[in-house]
Amino acid sequence: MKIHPISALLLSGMGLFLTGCRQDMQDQPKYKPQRPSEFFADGRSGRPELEGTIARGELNEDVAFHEGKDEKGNDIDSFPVAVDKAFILRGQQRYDIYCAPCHGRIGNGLGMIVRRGFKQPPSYHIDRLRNAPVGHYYDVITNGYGAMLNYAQQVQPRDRWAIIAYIRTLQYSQNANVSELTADARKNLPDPGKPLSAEQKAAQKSEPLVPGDSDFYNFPADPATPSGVPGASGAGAHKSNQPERK
Amino acid sequence: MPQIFKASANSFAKTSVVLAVLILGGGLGAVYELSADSTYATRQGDAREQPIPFSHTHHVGSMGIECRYCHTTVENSQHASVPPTKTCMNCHSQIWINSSTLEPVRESYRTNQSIKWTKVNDLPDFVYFNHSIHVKKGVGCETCHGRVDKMPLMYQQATLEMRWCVDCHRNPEQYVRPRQFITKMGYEPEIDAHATQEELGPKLVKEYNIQKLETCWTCHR
Amino acid sequence: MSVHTDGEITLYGLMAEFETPGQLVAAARRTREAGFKNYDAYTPYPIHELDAAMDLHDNRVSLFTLIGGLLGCAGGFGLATWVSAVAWPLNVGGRPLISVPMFIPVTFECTILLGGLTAAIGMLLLNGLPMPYHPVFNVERFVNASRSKFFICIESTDPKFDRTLTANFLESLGAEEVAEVAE
Amino acid sequence: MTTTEHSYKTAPQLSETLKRYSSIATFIGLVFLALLVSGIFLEGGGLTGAGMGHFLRAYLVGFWLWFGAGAGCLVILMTQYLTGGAWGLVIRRPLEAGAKTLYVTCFLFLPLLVFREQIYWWTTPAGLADKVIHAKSLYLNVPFLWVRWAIYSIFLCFYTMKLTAWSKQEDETRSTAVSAKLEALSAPGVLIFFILMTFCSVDYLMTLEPYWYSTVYGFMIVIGWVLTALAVVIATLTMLEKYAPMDHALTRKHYHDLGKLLFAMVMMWTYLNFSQLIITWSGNLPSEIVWYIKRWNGGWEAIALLLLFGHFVLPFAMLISQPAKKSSKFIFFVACYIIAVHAVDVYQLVEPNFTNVKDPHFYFSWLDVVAPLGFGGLWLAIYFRNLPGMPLLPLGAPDLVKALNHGRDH
Amino acid sequence: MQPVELPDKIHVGPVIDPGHSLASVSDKVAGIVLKRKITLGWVFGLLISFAILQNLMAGATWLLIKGVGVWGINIPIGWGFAIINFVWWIGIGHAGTLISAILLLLNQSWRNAINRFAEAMTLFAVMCAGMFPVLHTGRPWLAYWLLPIPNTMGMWPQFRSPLLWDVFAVSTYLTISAVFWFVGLIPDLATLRDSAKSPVSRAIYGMLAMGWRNSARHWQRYEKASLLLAGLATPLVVSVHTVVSFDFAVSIIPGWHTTIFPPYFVAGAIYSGFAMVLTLMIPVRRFYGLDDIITLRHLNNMAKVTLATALIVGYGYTMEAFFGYFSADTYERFMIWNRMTGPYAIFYWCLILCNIITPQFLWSKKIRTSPGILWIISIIVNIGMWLERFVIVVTSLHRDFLPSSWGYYAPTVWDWAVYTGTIGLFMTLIFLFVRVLPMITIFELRMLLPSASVKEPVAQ
Repeated sequence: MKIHPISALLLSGMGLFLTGCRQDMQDQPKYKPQRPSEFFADGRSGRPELEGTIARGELNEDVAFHEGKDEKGNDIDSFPVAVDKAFILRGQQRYDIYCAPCHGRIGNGLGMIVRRGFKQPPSYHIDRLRNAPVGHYYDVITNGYGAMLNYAQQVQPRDRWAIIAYIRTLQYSQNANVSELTADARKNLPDPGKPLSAEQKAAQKSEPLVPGDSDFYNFPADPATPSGVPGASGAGAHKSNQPERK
Repeated sequence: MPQIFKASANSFAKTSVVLAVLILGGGLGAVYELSADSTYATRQGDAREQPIPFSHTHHVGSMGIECRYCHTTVENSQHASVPPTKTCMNCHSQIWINSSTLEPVRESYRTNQSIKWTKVNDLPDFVYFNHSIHVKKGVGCETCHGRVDKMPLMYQQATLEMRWCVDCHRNPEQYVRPRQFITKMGYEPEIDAHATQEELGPKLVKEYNIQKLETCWTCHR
Repeated sequence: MSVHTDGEITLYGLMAEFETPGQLVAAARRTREAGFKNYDAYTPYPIHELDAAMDLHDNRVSLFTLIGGLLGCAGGFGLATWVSAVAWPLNVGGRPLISVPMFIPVTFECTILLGGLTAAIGMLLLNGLPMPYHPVFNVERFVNASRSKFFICIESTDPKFDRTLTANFLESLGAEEVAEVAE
Repeated sequence: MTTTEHSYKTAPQLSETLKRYSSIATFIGLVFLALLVSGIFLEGGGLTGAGMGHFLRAYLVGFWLWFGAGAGCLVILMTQYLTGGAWGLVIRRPLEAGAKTLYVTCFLFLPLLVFREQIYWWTTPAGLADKVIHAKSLYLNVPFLWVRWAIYSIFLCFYTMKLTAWSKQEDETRSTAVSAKLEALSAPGVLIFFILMTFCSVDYLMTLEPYWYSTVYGFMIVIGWVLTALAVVIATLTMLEKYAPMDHALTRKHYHDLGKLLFAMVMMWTYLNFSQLIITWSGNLPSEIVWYIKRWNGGWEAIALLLLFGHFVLPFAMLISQPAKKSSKFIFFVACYIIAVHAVDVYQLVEPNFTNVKDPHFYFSWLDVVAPLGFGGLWLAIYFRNLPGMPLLPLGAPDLVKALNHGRDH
Repeated sequence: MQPVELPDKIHVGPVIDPGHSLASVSDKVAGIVLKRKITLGWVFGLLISFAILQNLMAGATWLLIKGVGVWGINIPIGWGFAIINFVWWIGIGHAGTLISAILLLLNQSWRNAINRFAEAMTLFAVMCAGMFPVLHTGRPWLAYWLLPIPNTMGMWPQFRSPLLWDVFAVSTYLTISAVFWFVGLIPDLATLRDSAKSPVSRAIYGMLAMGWRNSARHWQRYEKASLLLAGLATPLVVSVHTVVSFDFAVSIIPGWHTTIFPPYFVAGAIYSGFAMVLTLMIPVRRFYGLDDIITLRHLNNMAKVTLATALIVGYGYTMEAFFGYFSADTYERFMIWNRMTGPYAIFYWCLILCNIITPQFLWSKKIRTSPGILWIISIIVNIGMWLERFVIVVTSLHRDFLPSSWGYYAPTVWDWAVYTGTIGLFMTLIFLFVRVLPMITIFELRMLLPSASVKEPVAQ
């Protein structure tokens, strides 16, 4: 009996076994978010909304809330939502994420990006902007202004209002009188001539960057947004220019 | 002569038995290490090539851009989402507009064709994973993704082995942090929250109502 | 074949060949009674009478097996308990984590596995196997030890060993042939 | 030396001894049976009260243990005809003597049949009207129960009669034709025995808990019988070994073989009990698990543990050693012990059925001790009377010589 | 206590033909391996077996490429051919261990001529059996998940599952059988080493014999180890099929969940195992002229064991049917009724015919001692035992508790390919085995010879 043909046969048989080592459960033929597609011409599995489609929960009938305009198309000058401390703190958090890179933490227009060469935006603390109606801010966030592109996809309507509320707070804080502060707050003010005391340092540190959790995450559902879920409308929006992974 | 083997065969035979056991055992161990548990198999720490050499070190570390500036859906959705080209253009419409490195970004913006990023933290498809619940329960970005602010090119920090997932699911108190520090890089409980993890962990587990979800169908649904 | 010796080769011992098992048993008994310690009998099949004749009573294989079996038993049950109650406590249909009846099969199999392996390995170790080379194979007729003939070999390391006297002694036992075994 | 047939004769003093044993056993048996019957009245309530209930349950314990010993003797006898082997020839006469007790024990079930409604709930009008019992009415009906009792009894008595008669014939004629007949009768006999006795165990024991069922039950019960019977005959052998012809017929090897068989039966009993336990326990079905709930709660767990250690671990440890199996004193002790611990097994087969599954309570009556002793005395009285009726070795058995040389060649 | 000297009656014949001597039995058995020319029949047989083995190759390859969907299994019959064949093969394996271990403990001398062959059969059958659960996982390269070793999942196997007991039972069984077999082979390998002429065979057998030199001191430990291994293998072999039966019985499927399964499976395993030994031994005995070593007495005894186990299996069927009724449980009653009259009734009745009716012929001694008829009966029994597993698996599953989940099972061509392929593997291994290793334990045969008994000279 010849050995070679048989061992060759065995080896080729074994070789076939290797085809079994595949990962078909790891990589299932299904679409997960941002997965590429070979079926659609643009290579995306997530499909952009068709022109004129209104998804569930995206029928934005409340013009004041969604566009910041009144019936005549003029910028409104009152918040279409209830503003409280939690709302402002939420605005602060969102502001620090999305606006501070250019506008700076205190709204002076000297953010990190500006320092790297982006066109400097105006400070919020000029009269023109102090007097601008809130609808104007809403319009800028939603549609962009000058060098600033819109943030409609990144910031959802309710958050935009929160940011605006916070901008108002910033504007007020930069213009406030020391006499208006409470005694406690006044204690923590730095003396321009002296370095911070230990208590002042500790007080600054213990002040959280963002407010307490319940305020931060679980703010009440917005009666104006039919879905009641903040950000629900964003899913479709950001798909319009969706990046793909290989 | 009936003697078949030389006298040296005795020591040879005994050594070979011992060696066979060692080699077989060691070989199996090595195969196991390589096939399942090595960084070769898990691709842990393996910086991937990307169409554009996007640096988290630069954007997060030096610029201080918050994670959620780009990964906008992480709080509300299963998926953290890779940002659309538009998000890049928020700044790069003005900065580095002549850089050839960024030409693919501009091209994508012009042509409305997606940039084909390479997924780095790629879970198998039989795993259900939801970012939002983890973020809400106080699992920091850093806990799974590592010091992204020190990654010039993104790589996978964790093994992403099931053992790794299960370790946290069994002992969440060892890993969770207060929600306000979710995106903080280099979070240290003693400095940031003025408490050791041993004190803080159980408290947070209780406060956030974190369950030790260990059933199969938690992740395999 | 007798090794034609002129004193040059080192002697392992002297080997006597017998025709029947009866002769061998008698010879083995007399060898022991003559005070030899380092000797061995070689037979084509186990002869139980030799145990008495040669005073063989090595029970270490049983001891090894017992230890192996007990280790397997404890190991099996310990593994099942540790895995089910400590490493991966999982509620299955409300049954207790340490479900003793359900652990018995595995405990049992581990007992058998380790017991059986120690029995076989213990036997080989105690017999010094594998040992492909051994001086007794130097004797040409020794091939028959695995076929039909019976042998006794008295080793030169025995204190009572003397080349001539021992050869005479072996012949007196009724050996068909006495051969010298080269080292 | 060639042994002549003379040396097979039963020594006269042996017959005397056995007669004495028989009288002692009769005495013990009658005393305890009297005590047992008195229990009806001592416990109160007359023929329909609690005392009668306790009496019947204890009666069943005692009856079942010794009925089983006789039936076990019969099945070992038949198996021995089929397999041959030296171990069997030296115990053939004790087995036959044991099997002959069936002539009496078969009928001892009659009191239970008569007073069935106080022990077998399903035979009461309420039981028969029950939905589940009604669904089984093709099998579970009183007339058919009487018929089945008759079938079991006829089968057992017929086989005992035929086997002992032919064995005697074989002894007298030395004809191999008779030996062949014995073999031919035994072969189907074992099969029929297993099937019928399975039904018997269903009827006499399992239906105490009429909803419950387990397919391995009959097998388990029969193995228990074989164990008891084997223990009885081994204990007998150690008593007989001092007398002719056993004094020169028995060797250590016989004890070794019988000890191994006893060991095997202990293992078999454990194996079957464990199988039933693990399957029932893991299935955890309401209709099945009741049996174990009753036996693992309210104090019954002590009996379960006692059986685990007493009926398995201890006999296992005692019988694993070869010298132990060969020592007649020791094996006598082990055999007696096994009968005693098997009585506990029978007790736990019977009594827990009468406890409430929702709130099981341990129940033990002095009658449960009296009954096995009473029946045992009676059984042994018949047994020892039967034993000297024939030569203690089956002279006509074809393999006798080989059997007697067994263990001498090494 | 002198021996009684009366003539002894021998029933059917001796365990070894008179006229053999120590040298002649050694030469005869060793000669089959060393001297016998390779015959055309052997080559032909090997080639056919090897060709059938290719079914397994093809079937397994296609399975690995496509997944277990190529098999006929689907809900509700998730266990099909794979488990049927697994149980069938494992059962066949049992006879080998039974013959070598239990009969060794019982001092039954007739085992000696057949134990080696039966043990080899055990090994090969367990190899075939082990393949099925591994293939059934669909991803055999992950089969190590079954073992309790630290893994990347941080999970451990479930010790309360009978499927894990199977892993332990089958792997222990394979290991201990292999060890037992090899330990038994060592002295015979030494015989082959000493009888071989070609230096290559001498070196190979020499290495395998590990320098065994038939020393009395070695024999003493060797005998002890053999006895211990036999003592351990006996409960092992019972445990293996018990655990296999638990695979079914600890579930709550009607037709599976029944307490008689353990003893009844063990009996069934021994039954099919003895049938397979007969199926193989009868031709081998004929082609290699071993009538004088594997005598009619062996066949007679094996046939008796076959009959006895057939009756136990029959007892099991009876109990299942009776308790099906006696349970008064809707599902149990439907199951047993459906088994007898449902869509698979034909298989049930075929199984009764093969397993219960056919072996009744073995009551006749004439049939027990005619190799030809015995061989046919043994094949029928093998088929019957396969059908038994088919009936247990398929009829219990195909009628789910919910009628909307009822289904029907039919094996696909790939089921058959893998099944027949394992038969090819088994046959190939058997063909190779009879050529390269002594198929009969030579040293134990020597012990059976009259000249082997010790009669010391008077002048001691």
